[in-house]
Amino acid sequence: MSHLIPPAIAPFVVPVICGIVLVAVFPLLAGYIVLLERKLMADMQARLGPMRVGPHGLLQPIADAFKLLIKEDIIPQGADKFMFYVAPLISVTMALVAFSAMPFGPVFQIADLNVGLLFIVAVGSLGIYGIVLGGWSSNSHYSLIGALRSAAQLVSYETAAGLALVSALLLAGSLSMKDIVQAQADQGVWFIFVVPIGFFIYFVSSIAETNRAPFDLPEAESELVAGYMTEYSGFRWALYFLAEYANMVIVAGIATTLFLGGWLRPFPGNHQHLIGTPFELLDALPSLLFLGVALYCLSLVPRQPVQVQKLFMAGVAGACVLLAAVMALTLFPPFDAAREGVHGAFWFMAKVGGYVYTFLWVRFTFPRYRFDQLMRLGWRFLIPLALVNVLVVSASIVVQQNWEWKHPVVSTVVTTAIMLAVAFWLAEEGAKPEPAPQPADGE
Amino acid sequence: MTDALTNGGSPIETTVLGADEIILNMGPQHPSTHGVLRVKLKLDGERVLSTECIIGYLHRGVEKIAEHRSYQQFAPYVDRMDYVAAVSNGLGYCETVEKLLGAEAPPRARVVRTILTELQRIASHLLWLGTHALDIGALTPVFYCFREREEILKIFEKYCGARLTTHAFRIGGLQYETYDEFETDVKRFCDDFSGKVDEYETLLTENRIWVGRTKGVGILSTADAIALGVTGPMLRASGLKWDLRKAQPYAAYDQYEFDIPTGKNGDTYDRYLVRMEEMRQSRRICLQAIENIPSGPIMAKVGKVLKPPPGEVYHSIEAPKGELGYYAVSDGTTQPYRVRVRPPSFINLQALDKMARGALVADLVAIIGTTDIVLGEVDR
Amino acid sequence: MNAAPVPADWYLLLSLVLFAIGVVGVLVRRNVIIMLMSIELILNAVNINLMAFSRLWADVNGQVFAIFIITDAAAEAAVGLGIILAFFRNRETLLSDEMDLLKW
Amino acid sequence: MIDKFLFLFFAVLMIGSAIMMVTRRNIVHSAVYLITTLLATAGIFLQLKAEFLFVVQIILYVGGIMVLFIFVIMLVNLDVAIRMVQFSRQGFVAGILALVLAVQIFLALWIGRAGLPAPAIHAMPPKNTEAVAEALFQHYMLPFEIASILLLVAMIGAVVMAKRRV
Repeated sequence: MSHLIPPAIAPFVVPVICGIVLVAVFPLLAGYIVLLERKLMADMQARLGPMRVGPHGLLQPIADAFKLLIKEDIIPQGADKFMFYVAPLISVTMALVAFSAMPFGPVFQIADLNVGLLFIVAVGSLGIYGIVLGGWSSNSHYSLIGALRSAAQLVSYETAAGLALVSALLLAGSLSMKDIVQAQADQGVWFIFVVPIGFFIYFVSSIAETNRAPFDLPEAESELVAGYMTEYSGFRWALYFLAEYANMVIVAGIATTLFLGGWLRPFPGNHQHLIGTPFELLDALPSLLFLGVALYCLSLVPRQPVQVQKLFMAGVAGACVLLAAVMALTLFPPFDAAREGVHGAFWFMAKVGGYVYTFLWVRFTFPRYRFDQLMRLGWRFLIPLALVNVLVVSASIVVQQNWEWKHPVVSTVVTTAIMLAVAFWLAEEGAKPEPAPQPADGE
Repeated sequence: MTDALTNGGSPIETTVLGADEIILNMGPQHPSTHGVLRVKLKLDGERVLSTECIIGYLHRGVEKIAEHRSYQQFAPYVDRMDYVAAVSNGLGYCETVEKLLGAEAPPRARVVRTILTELQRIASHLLWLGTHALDIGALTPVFYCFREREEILKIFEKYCGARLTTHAFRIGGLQYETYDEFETDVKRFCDDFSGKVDEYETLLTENRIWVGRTKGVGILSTADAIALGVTGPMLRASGLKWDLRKAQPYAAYDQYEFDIPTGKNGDTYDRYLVRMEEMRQSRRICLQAIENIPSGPIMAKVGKVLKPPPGEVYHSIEAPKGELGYYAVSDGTTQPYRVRVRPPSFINLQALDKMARGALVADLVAIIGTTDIVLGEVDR
Repeated sequence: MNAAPVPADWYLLLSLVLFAIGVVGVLVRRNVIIMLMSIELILNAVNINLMAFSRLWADVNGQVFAIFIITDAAAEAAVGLGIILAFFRNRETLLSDEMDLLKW
Repeated sequence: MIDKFLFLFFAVLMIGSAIMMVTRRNIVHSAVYLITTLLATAGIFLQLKAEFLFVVQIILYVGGIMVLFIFVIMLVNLDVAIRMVQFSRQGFVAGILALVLAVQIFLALWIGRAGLPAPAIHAMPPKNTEAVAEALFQHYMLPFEIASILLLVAMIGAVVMAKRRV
């Protein structure tokens, strides 16, 4: 088949297909992340969440998308129309472009750039223009304040996040996303276990960067109504939402690649075989997981009130069985090539899902920071901590390389202990009361 | 009906602005102004230079209506003032008219009134806690609070058929005898409830972000609180141990033991702690009262047509939000000559400017929340 | 991959045009912020030249200098915007020809 | 072929938005057009196979410096700023000056173009980032440090100047 494609176009075929798949699938995926969020929130808040559209609200995202599409598109008076139109597009485009260097698996990656990580960070940070310009063009105080807050917050936390990423980069020795994962496979350990503090810093800053609670000040509902999105409605508003969730997946993807071993399965060095079979025990995990979900869905079937819902639930169970079958099938030798791709994608998505789940969990638990507290946390705690982290980690690497230190575990424990001490010291310093703010002058 | 509430009585300058100053209009449609409060803010960046409350969007002329209704007919209207604490409003009004008549409710009625009012206090504080936490960004407590509040409303519904605007009491006592499982219901609620308060406290009290957002925010000194006429939990959080239930007992409060929690710093965090403790104390009162409800009639003999002798009377009770006072003047007819309400929210709201100056916009939201206002009562 | 790369003088012409536009911007506009932005444009034109020659001679030194120029642009923007902000606070204007006092 | 197409695309985008930037009345629009110009420049860098500079251009220029610009633009009172007269009366002189300058440089290029060697095809070292790092941290160590001091000075200066007088 490959001889049908002219050689000039050949290298573009797979990336273009991947790109189209991403752009087509992601909005749906984002819709389901929203549903997941609502369901989780409901569960933690002693209620049910969406239940009406489809069994357990499974069709809710589609209904929501349809509603948003047919909603009236309001443009406020005095708005800068052109900017108002373009701003959400900037946000969503930049978010989707950043996916192009994201390795969803050893196969499914649009472009493995030499500077992949920097590219993702750079393009991801461009989404800020969508926010700032949208806030400005709305001609509303709330929007403008939200936009300015957002800009200040993003710029500050990007520094901390970047420095946290450096600590993992030092270990990997490359900026290419693929090589970073490969480095973790070669060293046999996910970097989260080597630089846990770096992961922690990145986790906190990534929440702030994506404007999620408890750092959701740019869209703080109780203060700024909806921040930069206040004047947006309908589809444009949906685009902002799409960008927000895309950004969540991007930071989760970065964290997964750098700290959680990307598409590697847990214990990549463990080759224990399933008794009596040629399959590795851990390779069978995804199939078992999907089978479990399928069984759970089947157990729910009799409890559905309506015939259609029963059928739908059974269908979901069937789909899970199918996925399990695909996962199991790729274990067999003839499909060796596909195994890497399918299992890699599964593990990558599973890790991204876990990361996003933690985001949501944090959101439902904590109150919101105040703006000055947020800035203080960023500049007086995270950035110094990240700087020290880079120093300590690089020092430990130098020690390991030059003195032939043979105990990586010891060095990890020592660096982490040092970092924890620094973190607690910084936190103590930060907890000391500020000098009371001067009452505003001129009054 | 625009009423400017500012410290010192002078409306803020909105025409002369510095280079960095902007005017932000918060409300009357804003997620955290608790209804239709409109606050005009003068901001320097995000710092509040001054505030101006613009109220009256929910004005219904309750006091004027009173002059054209008989005493019994007016009773349901008071429920619509502080609509999240309707039972307390009703208690205040009924006791005022009873005082005007020179009548007194029988002991059984007084005890049942106490129980229902204390339940209402818990419900009101729960609503406050939920919305306050939501304002500060904690999404979850509001649902936990509503879960418990629902139990209280169920008791109200079983007792008098209404959940929100209950009209639970009548002038002279009660209209309805308690229902059969009233005692067990209240007891079950009280038994569950102490664990639930601990649950809310687990979520918030020690939370660094919560403490950071509330401690030292919106400080109101004791002197300021007294000067501004602030009452209720806000006054107690400022350090003054003043509770009408102890100071001039009404209903059956003189029979029960309870503590009056007070704060030290008068900040938002102290007000939070005081209200949390008040919920516990209310539960304690309910438990004591439910043990021993005296038997006997539930209605004093006041007659079908109320014609109080000419005269005037002021009576106040400790509503969940502060001192709720009714001043009624009778000219000897079946309709009051004048009824004046001293709503706690309205007067507590005056402290807003004092607390908000120099704070950030985010603090202002916390401060409005901690004032615990209900616009139905502010505007009447 | 492709037999005919872009001739080097195309880059130089592009950089020339950009440079000229930048110069016009600095001279014609009265708004200091836009003047500052035009200067950024000029710096960019220089960068394109450096990069083109770096490619031409297959030598990364040009890229290193481009990094220095970007650094310089960042410093310049920070200080320049600081001055503009201070100026605006005091004089409520952004026009270059109203900046006619050395001290206020 | 593709190279030329990419170059032309980015070049046209760049020049077009540069002209727009200089001519817009509204500062925010100007800034947005400048951002477009800078992004197109980044595209040209990529087309020149300088991946590292491409990313640096986006992160520093577009993601850093221009955010600063936009931030300041929004801090100063826009309504006031837009109503001011935007163009000075020296447009004619400026045009002539710029033209003369352009012609001079163009002539210089035209005369010297014979000296330009044929474009190298595969000459760039494959690992661009490593090469840049090598040059930056080995040959240009001292300038690098000086640049960092320059940044420090600029930072302190900006903080001092932007600080409100209390």
